[in-house]
Amino acid sequence: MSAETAVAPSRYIDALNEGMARAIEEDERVVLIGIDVGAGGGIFRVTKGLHERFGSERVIDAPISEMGYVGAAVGAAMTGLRPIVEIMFMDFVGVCMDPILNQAAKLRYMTAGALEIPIVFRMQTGAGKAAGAQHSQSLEAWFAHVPGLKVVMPATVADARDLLLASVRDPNPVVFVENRRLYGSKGDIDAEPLPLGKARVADAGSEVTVVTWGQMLRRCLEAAGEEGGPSLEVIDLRSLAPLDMETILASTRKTGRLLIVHEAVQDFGAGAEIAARVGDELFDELRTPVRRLGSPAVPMPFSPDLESALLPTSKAISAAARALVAEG
Amino acid sequence: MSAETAVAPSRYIDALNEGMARAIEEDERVVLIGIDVGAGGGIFRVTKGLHERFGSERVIDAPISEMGYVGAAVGAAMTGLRPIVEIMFMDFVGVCMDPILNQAAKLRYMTAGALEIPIVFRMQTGAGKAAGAQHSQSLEAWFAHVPGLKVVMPATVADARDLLLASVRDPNPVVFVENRRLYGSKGDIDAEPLPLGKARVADAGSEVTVVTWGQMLRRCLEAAGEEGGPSLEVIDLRSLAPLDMETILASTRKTGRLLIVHEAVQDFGAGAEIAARVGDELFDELRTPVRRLGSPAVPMPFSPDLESALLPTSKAISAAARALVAEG
Amino acid sequence: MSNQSTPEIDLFATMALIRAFETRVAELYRDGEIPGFVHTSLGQEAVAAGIGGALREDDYVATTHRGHGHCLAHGMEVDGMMAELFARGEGICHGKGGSMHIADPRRGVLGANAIVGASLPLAVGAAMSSKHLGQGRVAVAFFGEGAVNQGAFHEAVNLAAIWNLPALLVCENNVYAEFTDSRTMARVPSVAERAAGYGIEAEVVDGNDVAAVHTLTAEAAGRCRDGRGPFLIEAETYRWHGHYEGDSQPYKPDAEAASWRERDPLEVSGARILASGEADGEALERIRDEAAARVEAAIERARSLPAPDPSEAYADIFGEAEVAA
Amino acid sequence: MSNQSTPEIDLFATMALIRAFETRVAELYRDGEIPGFVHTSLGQEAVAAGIGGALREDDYVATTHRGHGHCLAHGMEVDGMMAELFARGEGICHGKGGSMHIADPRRGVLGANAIVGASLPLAVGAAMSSKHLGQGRVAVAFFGEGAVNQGAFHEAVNLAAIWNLPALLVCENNVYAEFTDSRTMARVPSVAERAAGYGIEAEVVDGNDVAAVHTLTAEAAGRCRDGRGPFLIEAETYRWHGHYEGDSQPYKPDAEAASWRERDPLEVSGARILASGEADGEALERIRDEAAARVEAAIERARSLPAPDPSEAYADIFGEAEVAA
Ligand SMILES: Cc1ncc(C[n+]2csc(CCOP(=O)(O)OP(=O)(O)O)c2C)c(N)n1
Ligand SMILES: Cc1ncc(C[n+]2csc(CCOP(=O)(O)OP(=O)(O)O)c2C)c(N)n1
Ligand SMILES: [Mg+2]
Ligand SMILES: [Mg+2]
Repeated sequence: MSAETAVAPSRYIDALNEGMARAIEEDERVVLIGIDVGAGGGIFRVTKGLHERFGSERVIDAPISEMGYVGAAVGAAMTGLRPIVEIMFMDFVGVCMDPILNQAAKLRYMTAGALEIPIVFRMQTGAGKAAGAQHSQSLEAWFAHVPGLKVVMPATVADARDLLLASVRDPNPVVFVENRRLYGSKGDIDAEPLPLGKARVADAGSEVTVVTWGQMLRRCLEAAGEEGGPSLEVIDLRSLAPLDMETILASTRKTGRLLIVHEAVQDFGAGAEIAARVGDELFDELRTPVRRLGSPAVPMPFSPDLESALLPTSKAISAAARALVAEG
Repeated sequence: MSAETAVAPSRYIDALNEGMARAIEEDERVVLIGIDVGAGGGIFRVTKGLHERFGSERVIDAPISEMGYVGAAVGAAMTGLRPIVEIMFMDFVGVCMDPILNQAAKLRYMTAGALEIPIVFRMQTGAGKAAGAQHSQSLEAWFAHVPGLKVVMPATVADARDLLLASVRDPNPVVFVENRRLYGSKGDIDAEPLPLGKARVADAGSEVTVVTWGQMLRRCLEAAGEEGGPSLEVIDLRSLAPLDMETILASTRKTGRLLIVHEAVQDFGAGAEIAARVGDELFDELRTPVRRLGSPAVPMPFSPDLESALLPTSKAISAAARALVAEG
Repeated sequence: MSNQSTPEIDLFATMALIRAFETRVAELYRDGEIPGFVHTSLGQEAVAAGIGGALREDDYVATTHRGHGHCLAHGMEVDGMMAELFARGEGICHGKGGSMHIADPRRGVLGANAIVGASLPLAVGAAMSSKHLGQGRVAVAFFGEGAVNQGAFHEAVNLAAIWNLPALLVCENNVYAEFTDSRTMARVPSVAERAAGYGIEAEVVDGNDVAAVHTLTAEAAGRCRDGRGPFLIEAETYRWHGHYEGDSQPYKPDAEAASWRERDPLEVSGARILASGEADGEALERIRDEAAARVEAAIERARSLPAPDPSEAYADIFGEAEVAA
Repeated sequence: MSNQSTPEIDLFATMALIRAFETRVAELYRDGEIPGFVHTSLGQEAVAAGIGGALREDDYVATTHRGHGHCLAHGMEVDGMMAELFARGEGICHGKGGSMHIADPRRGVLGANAIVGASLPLAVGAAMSSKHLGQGRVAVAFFGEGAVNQGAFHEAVNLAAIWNLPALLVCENNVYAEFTDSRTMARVPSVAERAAGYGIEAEVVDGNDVAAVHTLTAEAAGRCRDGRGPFLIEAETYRWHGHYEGDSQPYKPDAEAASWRERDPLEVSGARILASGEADGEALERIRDEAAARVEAAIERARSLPAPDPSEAYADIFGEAEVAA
């Protein structure tokens, strides 16, 4: 696919932008809807230039009415369009959960497949910028718990573009979680895109399998690169639904140890599902207990000092990995 | 506390009603707010008679404006009242999540304790009545994932009254999950109430620990009573937050086997957190993998036949228990 | 359906069908043959028939928990609907939707919905599609007067207004929302008056007069098709039965209920037909008998059908992704 | 603050304090001394000062992401606020709230809020408490014109109306919502006109004339206290700075921005004070200097304070349950 690009985007944010541009270009049914995604180019400039390029029929500015425009986007998806709808911060699903939870996720099923709902819910998260408790939450576990939704979390520049395109082309509702802390991150894109639903071994290793996603991938890779630390096999999960247990199990069988790292609150977070499944399926093969490393059960505080102390650091990740190796 | 009652209520629904009546009686700051909770006595008759008894200042009928009246209840809790606010079906949190997720759960913290938010969010769930995909969801895992919320699920007549009272007396936001399938269930109430946060051993046993809550408690107890089946120690969890790991660990240490049963979708459900913790803390003591039994990842269908085939049955529970015993 | 047909006779026939369908559904529910929750629109048939009769076949309809009439009036098949209410595998939704979620997207019926207010944003979205794809289809959102207090109403109406969408917003004001008299839940109980705040046109119509509803709808739908934006219709009517089947309705004053029953929409229309000589009493009786027979046949068929195959439980959760380009 | 004080001079002083506070906060944010997101209300000071000056000390205020002015005008301490913006342990919220969540419940300030529209239901709830407990306190909800398109606005206003609550609903119409001209997001841009749909009284006021805002508020708050229910004030004003500090505002026409700057609320009030002879130019200068000095002192203090103790991260999540009765 990268062949198509003259100059591959170098930053995550540009890759998202190009992914949307391509989606809008390749399919006239694709529209982009959100608050200030149009003329304003997006509050984080993710949609910069798309309005000028495609016009207000395709790139649509909405009022501050998430319940209304997200619901309308679902209705549009039911009737022939393929909307990309932006929820500016993941925290704002508090005002527009119904169209995702009770409509998009269920209407195909309730109509025995007569309704198809190809829609992408773009939402942005990423703590670590002192945005406070109402602008810093990672709630991907909520969506993964809802049958009928796919949940995608790109962590690399390539995935920012390719998973977005795959999500738009998918005939199902996809919750697409961007991490604002990665917007400026750089990376290559000239690999063949992995399909949506497959995890990626980001760094091969032999002693501890580390499953992660979103902004924690970087920190896990840092930990993996640490001098004299244990050999970590870092897996970028890429999506929670579908959940690629195959890749997780294969690696954990090899290493005998599994550490799951995510930004979201650890308690009742997505890591628990992975830990529960691996603990069951590899009961006799695990050398050590499956460990999780997430944020403690605390609303994210404004203070940058307090905040950074709550997010898993590469230090904490390698410490956890070392502890596992020491245990057995 | 039961001493106070002349005639103890015999049904779950009556116990809820008495709990609310007592709460309103004992504290003039307590108000009950919801759709048709007043003159109408509640769509399921749970609040029957309260309006006549306490008047429309204390028992308040709201329009179909959950975002508005749930948010207002949070504002009232911040300023001296102790509201019990009803969300008719748990599924409807889709239209009023913000006041729970971003306001009630976080404002004490964000104000460094200057705000106290004593509020009870009563919501009702319970699949098995052909209510369809938008009226059958168990989403307790969502709330347990949010720091700052307590999550309570009474499964017995005694708890329907006593946990409701404890929740109203609690200075924190409490998500109180009633199970409609239990409304007609009978039981005694003359035990000393267990405090909120403690799990209860509902049936002692020696071979498999079974942790459950809500309507699944009955089915687990049926399984425990099964002729010739393994000896099950059934634990009624009562609350997910706080999570009484002590009781779970003590029992699992004894039996060496743990089965978690809940009505909610198994994937990314609350059982995963318990499995992950026990798998870690009792790694060397478990005789068999921790197993979970929940609903499959399917929106709840209308057809009673399809629906009942999706909910864990006592048969499936004892089969799972027997399988564990057979495994080791 | 009747041998000689006129516009009003057709509307009468639609009402007769809805009346027959829901009268029996209420009984079947009482007798335990139909599971789940059932909400009937008995007494409100003129709204469904008047709107449905003025729509194009390919127009969209998004409705509520009280949607049987709207579905029938937009051409949904009696057999498939009844089988669905019976939770049969051959039901229009394979037994997975039921009364509260009955739908037939192939006919533009996007479905009943169990979330109050949800029909509005969905219909607004359908109107976006119609406009974007230049289809000239109108999207109708049915909702009750109680739903007007939902934020979804507020946001969706505003979107339809600023985007100038072909959305026909139909409020069935049947006075009550569950057990509550909706006049106590707003200082301005007139929904049409509230529409002014959004800058859209609205009109109140006698919801028990099918001809009046039909005439207004034809004009309003035309406006939508001409690109003149959304229109709100407030149809004043009354539900005869309880909020759900089984509700004994202690909250309704007898006199009020009685006076509304006197304005039975079928009688109102029937009287006009007789007066105009379009048909005689016998012909009207025949129409009602034919409707009853059609419903009876659907019931017999539904009774004879099997429950869904167990595999249905796991079907239609996700669609197959095309191979990535 | 100033040696001789009159009502308008006091209002001028409040505006001067807000102006000084936010002018420096904007600079400190630009220079990286203040973290997170910061939204200033520079140019809108007359709304905050006019409302705050007409309230009782124990009245409630629920505000938005743009709430510094409302907090200062309701008596919050400059030191505690500045320390909070600096994320210090001695900040009014121990560094856990910040600009978007700054609050002082002891003073009735229920807090800034980062969810658009959230201030409305919360204030309505505070009004419920006041009425229920017979306190005669008024609850003020500040919100922008963009928030009017949120369902929360619709639902909360209706609740205040039907429950006849002492809620003062204050819309600061500063024309823009982020990068969007709000006039493009509603067919009826007048928020006051939209209030009619809820059956509550509303009035538009020149939001750059502190005396006008104060007079209207005194009357409206009085009505609330007298049990005459909610009142909506739409204050027409303009934000000078970007949506957030750092926004270069390409979306604003220069002429528009310039014309509003010419109606600087401090100049409008200052001119009146000079004309009335209540004070001379020197006195007004002194007031502004005193405000600047007070802010400078708060900044110096904030700079000198330590970050929160790490244990703060885990404090105040739950309150201790009393021993069950
Ligand atoms: C969001 C939400 N809140 C509450 C309910 C419960 N409920 C179902 S129907 C209904 C009353 C609706 O009244 P109205 O809109 O007037 O429609 P009607 O039933 O009169 O046709 C309520 C409150 C719901 N289904 N969804
Ligand atoms: C529910 C929600 N949606 C979107 C946002 C992002 N946002 C923050 S401020 C703002 C604009 C608000 O405009 P207005 O209400 O006019 O207030 P102003 O900023 O002009 O004071 C938006 C869209 C948010 N914080 N919350
Ligand atoms: Mg109604
Ligand atoms: Mg504004």
